[in-house]
Amino acid sequence: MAKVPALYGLMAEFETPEQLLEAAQRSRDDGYRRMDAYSPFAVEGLPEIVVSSHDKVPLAGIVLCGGLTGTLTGLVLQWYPNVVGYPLNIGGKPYFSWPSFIPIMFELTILFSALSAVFGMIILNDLPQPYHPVFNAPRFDLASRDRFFLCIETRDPKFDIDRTKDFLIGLDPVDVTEVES
Amino acid sequence: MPQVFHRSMNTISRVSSVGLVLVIGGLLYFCWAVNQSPYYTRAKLQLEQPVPFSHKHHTMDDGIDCRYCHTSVETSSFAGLPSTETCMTCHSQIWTNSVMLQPVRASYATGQSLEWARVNALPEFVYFNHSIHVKKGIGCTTCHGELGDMPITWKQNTLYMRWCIDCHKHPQEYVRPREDVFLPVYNPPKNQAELGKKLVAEYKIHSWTRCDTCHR
Amino acid sequence: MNDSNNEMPASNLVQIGPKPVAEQRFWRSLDELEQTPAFQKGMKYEFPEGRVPKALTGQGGLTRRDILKLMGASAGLAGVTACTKLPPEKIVPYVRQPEEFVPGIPVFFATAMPLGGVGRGMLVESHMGRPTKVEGNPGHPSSLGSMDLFGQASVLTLYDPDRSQVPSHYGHVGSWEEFIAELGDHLAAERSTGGTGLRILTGAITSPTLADQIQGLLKDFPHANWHQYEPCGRDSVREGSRIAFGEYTNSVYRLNKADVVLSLDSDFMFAEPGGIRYARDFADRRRMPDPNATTNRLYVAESTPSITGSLADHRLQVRSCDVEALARAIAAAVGLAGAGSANAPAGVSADWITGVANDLKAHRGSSLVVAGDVQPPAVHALAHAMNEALGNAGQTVIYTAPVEANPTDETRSLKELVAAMDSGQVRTLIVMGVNPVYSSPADVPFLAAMQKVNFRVHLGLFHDETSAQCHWQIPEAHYLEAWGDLRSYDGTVSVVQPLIAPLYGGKSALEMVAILRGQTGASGHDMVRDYWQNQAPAAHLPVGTSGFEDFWETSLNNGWIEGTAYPARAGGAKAGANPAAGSPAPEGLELVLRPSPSVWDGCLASNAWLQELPQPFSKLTWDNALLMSPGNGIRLGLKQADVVKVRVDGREIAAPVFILPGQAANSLTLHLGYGRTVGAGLGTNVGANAYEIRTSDAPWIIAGVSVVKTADTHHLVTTQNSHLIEQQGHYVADEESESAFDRRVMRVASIDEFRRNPDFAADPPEMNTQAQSLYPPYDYSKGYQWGMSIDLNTCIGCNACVVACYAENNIAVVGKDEVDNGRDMQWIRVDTYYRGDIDDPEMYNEVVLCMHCENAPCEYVCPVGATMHNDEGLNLMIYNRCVGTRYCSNNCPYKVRRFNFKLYSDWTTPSLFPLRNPDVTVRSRGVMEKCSYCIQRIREAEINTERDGTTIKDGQVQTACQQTCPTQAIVFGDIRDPNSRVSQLKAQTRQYALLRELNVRPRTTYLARLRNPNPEIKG
Amino acid sequence: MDPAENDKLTSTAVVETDEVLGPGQTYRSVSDRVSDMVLTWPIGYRWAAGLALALGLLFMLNVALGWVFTVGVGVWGINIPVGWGFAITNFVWWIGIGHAGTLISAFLLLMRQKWRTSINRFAEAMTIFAVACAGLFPLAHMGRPWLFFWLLPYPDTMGVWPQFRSPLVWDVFAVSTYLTVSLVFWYTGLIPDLATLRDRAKKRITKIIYGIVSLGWRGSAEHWSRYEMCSLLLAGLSTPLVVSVHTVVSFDFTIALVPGWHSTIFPPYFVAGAIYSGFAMVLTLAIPLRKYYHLEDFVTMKHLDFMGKVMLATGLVVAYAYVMEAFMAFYSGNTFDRYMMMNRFTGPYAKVFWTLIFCNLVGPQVLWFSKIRRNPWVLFAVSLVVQTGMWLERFVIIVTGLHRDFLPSSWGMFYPTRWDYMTFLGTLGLFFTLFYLFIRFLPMIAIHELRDLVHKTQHEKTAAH
Repeated sequence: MAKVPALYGLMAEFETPEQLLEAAQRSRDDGYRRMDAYSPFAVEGLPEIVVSSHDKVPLAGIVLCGGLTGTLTGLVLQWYPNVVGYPLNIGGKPYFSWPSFIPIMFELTILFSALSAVFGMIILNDLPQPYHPVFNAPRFDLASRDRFFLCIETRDPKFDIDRTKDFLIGLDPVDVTEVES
Repeated sequence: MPQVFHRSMNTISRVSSVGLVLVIGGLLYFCWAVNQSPYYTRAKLQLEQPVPFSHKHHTMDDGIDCRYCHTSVETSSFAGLPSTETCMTCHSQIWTNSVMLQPVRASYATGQSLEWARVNALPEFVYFNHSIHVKKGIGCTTCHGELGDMPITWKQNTLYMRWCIDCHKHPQEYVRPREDVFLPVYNPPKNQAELGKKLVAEYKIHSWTRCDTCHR
Repeated sequence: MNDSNNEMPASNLVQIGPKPVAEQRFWRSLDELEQTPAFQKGMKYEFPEGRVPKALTGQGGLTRRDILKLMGASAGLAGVTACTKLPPEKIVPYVRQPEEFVPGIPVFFATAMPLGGVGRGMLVESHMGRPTKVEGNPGHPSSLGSMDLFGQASVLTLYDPDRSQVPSHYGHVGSWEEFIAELGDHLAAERSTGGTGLRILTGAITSPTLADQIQGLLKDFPHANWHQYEPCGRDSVREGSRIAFGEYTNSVYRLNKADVVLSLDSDFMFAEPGGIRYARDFADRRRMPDPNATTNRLYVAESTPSITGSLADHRLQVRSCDVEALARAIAAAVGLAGAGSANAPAGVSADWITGVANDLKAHRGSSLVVAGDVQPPAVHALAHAMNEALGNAGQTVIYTAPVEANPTDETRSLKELVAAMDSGQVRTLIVMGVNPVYSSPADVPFLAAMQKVNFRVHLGLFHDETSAQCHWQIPEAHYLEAWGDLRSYDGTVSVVQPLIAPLYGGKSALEMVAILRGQTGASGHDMVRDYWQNQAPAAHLPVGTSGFEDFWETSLNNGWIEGTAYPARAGGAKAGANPAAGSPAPEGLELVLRPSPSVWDGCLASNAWLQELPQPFSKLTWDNALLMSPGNGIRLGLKQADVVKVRVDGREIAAPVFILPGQAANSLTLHLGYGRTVGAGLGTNVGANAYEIRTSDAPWIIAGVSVVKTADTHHLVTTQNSHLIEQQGHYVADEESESAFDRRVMRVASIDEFRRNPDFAADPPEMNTQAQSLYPPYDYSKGYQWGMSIDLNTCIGCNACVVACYAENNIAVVGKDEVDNGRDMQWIRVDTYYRGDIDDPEMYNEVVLCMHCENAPCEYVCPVGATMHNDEGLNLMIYNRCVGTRYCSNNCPYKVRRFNFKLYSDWTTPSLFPLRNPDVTVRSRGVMEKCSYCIQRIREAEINTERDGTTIKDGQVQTACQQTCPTQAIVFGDIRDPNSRVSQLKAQTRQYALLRELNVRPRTTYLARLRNPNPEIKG
Repeated sequence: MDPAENDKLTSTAVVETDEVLGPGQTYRSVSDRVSDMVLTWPIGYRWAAGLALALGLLFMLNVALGWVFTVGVGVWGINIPVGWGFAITNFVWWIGIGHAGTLISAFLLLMRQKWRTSINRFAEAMTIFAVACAGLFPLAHMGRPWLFFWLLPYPDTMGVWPQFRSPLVWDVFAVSTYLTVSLVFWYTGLIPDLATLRDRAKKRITKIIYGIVSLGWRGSAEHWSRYEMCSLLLAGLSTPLVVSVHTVVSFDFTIALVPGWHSTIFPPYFVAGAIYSGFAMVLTLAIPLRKYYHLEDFVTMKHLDFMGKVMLATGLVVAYAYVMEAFMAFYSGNTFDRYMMMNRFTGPYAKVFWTLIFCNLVGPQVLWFSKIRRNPWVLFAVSLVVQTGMWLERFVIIVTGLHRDFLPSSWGMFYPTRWDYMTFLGTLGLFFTLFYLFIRFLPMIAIHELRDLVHKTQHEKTAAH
């Protein structure tokens, strides 16, 4: 049985980032909240316009926690064997000769922070997500090349297929298409 | 632009990411498990011996002291392995026709040594000394297991270094009165905690974990 | 684990019987031995010549072991495993356990070893019936508990895989029965003629029993003859004594009583039968516990740097052929009538002569003149005369009967034998224990003459040059395998006890003679015992012993027979016995042949420990070379390693040049014992054979030689590179030595300086950086605290410690190429530095081993903690934890760590397995190793005392190097105990630590070297 | 590759520019230009020949390491006293080279240097490959490499642990951290470009492969915002990491008490030297790449000029360190240091020392001239000279320090064997193999950053007008 695909949103295509910025700003001014913009590179100022919710834990916070965990891991990793696990007299140095533990604590801090940053970014971005409705947009492959897209999603309370389409056309895009869910 | 992947790929990719982590963890666990397994440690494996010698029978039933056969255990690093002659002191009198004992009699007659499969072996770079352990109140069964319950001898413990170190770090948990050292079956008394402490002090047990204790 | 099976993986293959003390117990399973693949392989090739251990080639094929390792590596790389799985093992008990053995506990037996026929008393350590280590016998007058390198190395010869293993007939495997039968035929023929065609050739014999047996044989065959030839024998010593005393006389020196010693080209602390004892006695006068102690003074006139010369207060470099003139000049100066001219040889300053003479005269009765074995009889006679004139006889030297059972002019004896063989008189020749085809002088055509002998038999440890020319080669029993007896330098007799049944069914000379006498199967034990029961007068039985049994037991236990030392002979040197002055020594180059300080006369050439040993001063290994002074090098246009031909009287020999500071001008030295061509195992074709240029007239000093440069160079390998710099036509400085004194690595003062400033060796206070540390110091205030002191004032650099360490610690031999790469494995080494004019330098030896630094720099750089400290101050090296980064060695300022760059330990030659000390791990490839202060001995003593509830007493634990040290320069002990010897030595003001400014706090410290110059002698 | 031949073929097309980006580039042109290099098939014969050569060297590495693992490190020329020879020299050299990439991507990102854009991707790739080559040596130089995991902290059956005071353990952590962070940094940068490749690929299999590794990147503004934050954080973390890694490597020497090693100047000196050699390697790679892939519009004269200047600056820091090292040796009055320095000047390895002085100090002074900095092939030659010099510098530090240290009796020499050379040249094979595969299968210039650069340069132009 052929199922009529549901609609994900309406996608407007622009040629320049400036146009996209302006279009996004106007959509927001018009009361649209559930939308997203797609660009081949990071366009300055765009997220502030299209993103309505903020992360509960910012990436920097995750990285800070990761880093502190790394420091602590480095300390415990060296303290435990040297003081508790198997203390040895190495060159007459004290068991807890902390100055020589600094390099590893530092390296683990960096390692944990960096991994937190990358995995934090990937997880917060909800990746990997090889399938996404926006890929259904016929010319969306240009989003990674030279075109700029604004998508107003159907879940936006203000979304109305006709009105929104008209609104988008009013923004002077190259094209407006319906994106299947 | 057509979709490259099916919708289900989102789930698949996430599950497989988590799965990869689990597989790596599982592999590590597998390595650990193999290392602890009798396949690797030969602990608790019953080896094929020329004669099915029963420590249980000889110590518990017959009441023979460990030192009757392992003569040098109190004086030497090596506990000593009984010569065929030692076996024959009794077995020239009893069980003289036993089929089981045929290899012993053959050895005695031909002068060809019995070849036992070694049960408790340490690598050649480990220098273990029986005499000092015995002197310091470490019983046979602490390492070799309850020999009085072994109808055929097996290796009770992994003999891994971690296992050795455990006792070297906490001798009070294992030490026993010297007079009990050679008991084939030994159950620590209820007051082991305080008795152990007392014996450690009395026997001047060093609790050495420095490397030259065993390696040189 | 310390039991038989683990100690010695070969126990399944080669079952070792217990040591036969009371009865001969042969290897229970010689049959089994013959089943081993290695043995059968040896049989197949008849003689395993050219067989080089894999470790020496460095890179054999891929063996099973390598493959396992690779598998381990790949498993490791795959992240699979954490440690190695133990292979299944068998454990094999005795059928009948010998009562005297406790498995795992070594036993010591007293015996004696012959070198040049003379015995040296020793104790031999036996593990489960396997002799593994030789020590000196503390009660024996010839050793006082010390041993030299030859004794230490002899245990390797016992297990040498290249030993002759079966009787062989024309190079093919023969049997005892065939030999006995064939010998019987020839002896029967001889018996009918009274033995006119029977000749026996041996080395010098001191053994009373053997001599008795040979005399018995000569009674059986009245026309037979016994010849003796010792390649490095003492003909001129004996001849000198005959000139002086009218009969052969043995001199025994008492160096502990001598205040002034003059050595005329004598290496009396090393190359003489009493060398070990002399070194001890001499050193005892040099210990200088405080500045006011008295000491002795040593003058040495010699042509090449010797071990004795290294301790000289005045060392005169003089050609050996000029020593006679020098001796006459000194003799004249001390007032000896008829000594000849008082003119010193050219180049010797008059104040040296008068200085020495005055010093000798000032110490009448407490001085000593010693002539060297290589000097002609006249010099010995002069020395005897001088000692007589100086009143030394009976004081610092006593004269006794000769220790040889039948002293003779051995060179003449050999010549007579050759003449007899050449004229066809000899039909049966029995050669025992010597190798005359190799070692005969070039003008004695032994090889050609012996071809005319019908039946030739050689009894020897190896299938050597002589064996190759004999009808029968009979494996000789090593001294550790056979019964016998030997006299030592003062006549004391030791019973030689076997520690092990003959590995290859060899026969001792004693048993061979018994066979010749028709007593096939007579046991050596019975012969020795019977001899002493029958021959020894009752007077020999010690007081308080009830009878022979006690006497015998006591003698065996002690290692010597009470009362056998020769008493001093009455009467001195005959007046006017001084030989007339000969013609003055010719100008020009002389060549001096000397026994090698490593392989002696060549009989030890197959001993890999000795071959690899860096020779004193030159540090040359695996070679001999023509030693030459730097000045001669320049004058002759020769450089290090140039191959030259040395020519004299139509003979010539090719040898590489080695420029050696300390060598006398116009004197060349070449060591005997090299250039073996057959049956010397790893020593085959090593070096040049100096016997080829030796003559019976000039066995040691060959005057008027010429040197011709060839286009070749030879690859000479040393362990300490001397960087002599050639500048404008002469050598200037040895950069290393210069730096060594700049760095105060070697600290020296004269006695006067020492008395003025007892703290001369101390470091300036600012160098004592002990307090400056980021960390609090480790608490070493409890328990034993081990430390070592090395007295540079008594160290003679004789290498005995190095070989003792080889034997004790299972050190691997790496071969010439690897030594060249800087990969020698010796844990202890003797460093040599020179000071002053490179053509006439002062020479200093310094023994260096692991310093066991408290703040060990090696430890904190190890990524796996394979080297760490214990609370007794020992720097431990845990081989099984080592991953081989070599960082520790890089960070060791003393460079005492040694690395197994390849698989150096021999894991494949079964005969070497029983040699190994079971208490020391045999190291494998990729592992660092170093001196452990003989931790196995410390641990053994600790366990034993803990078990007995006592504590370790001072001197109870001796390191192997300490124990063997002839001068006892090395002392080890508990530095926390203020009364221990080591503490007292360390409290001396001469104490200094190497590189103290690095704040590594070494536990090994040194006592600075002192010199006691005669102010009369300038320069 | 034959540069002369290629010059003839392309000389007409070259338009050199003095901007960070050639004229007339658009979002589309940069995207297509870079992604076409990956998506165009069949492969070029020059690439294949280069790869074949690199694979040949890689095979030699296998042989050499196989022999080392079979017989032992004794096949090399190392000995006592010189326990470290080529292996550790190579290790430090490769690690040093590995410093430029992350520094370019991280430090220059923080500094908002636009010229990093065209070179950061392959510089990062170079970093990773160099660190991989470097990581081989600590493993291979071990006497018992099959026990390498004893350097890792894990609860083993023995109850023992690594010895954390050893700089070699610090190395393990520093190098593995550096490798990991560089790898994730590099990958993070690749994600949007992989999406471009996915979107531009024609074949389904190509789409799928790039689709999987691009994680479904769709360029959402929200993603970009976190992505930019992540990059910034990584840059901030990587900068101190880069400095720390060579500092830790220098600890291998400074912690020891060997004369010539035990020096407090080593950490900054090593870091400067690392950047010096790293930029030299970037130039060594960039100059042929821009030539053969016609990237003159992306890697412009300005890039070469800047990199030349960085090399000059770090070279001067290195020069200062050399001078200070010598000065301190004499000023300190320490016998051993003085001797060590004199021995470097006049000892058996003096020729090596003076060669390194020429390569690192004298030769690169030509970079003061902007004409030289803007002449690609001279710059290429200088970069090779500097890399040679930096390798020799590590050799001189390791070998001259060890071969004559404290006790004159144990002085010795190090003579490399053929296995030493084979191992070293073999790692060049590994490096170039990886690099050849990289330029074929991944975009060698960061496309999304190029687009950003196009955007910014256009913006600047409009602002200027």
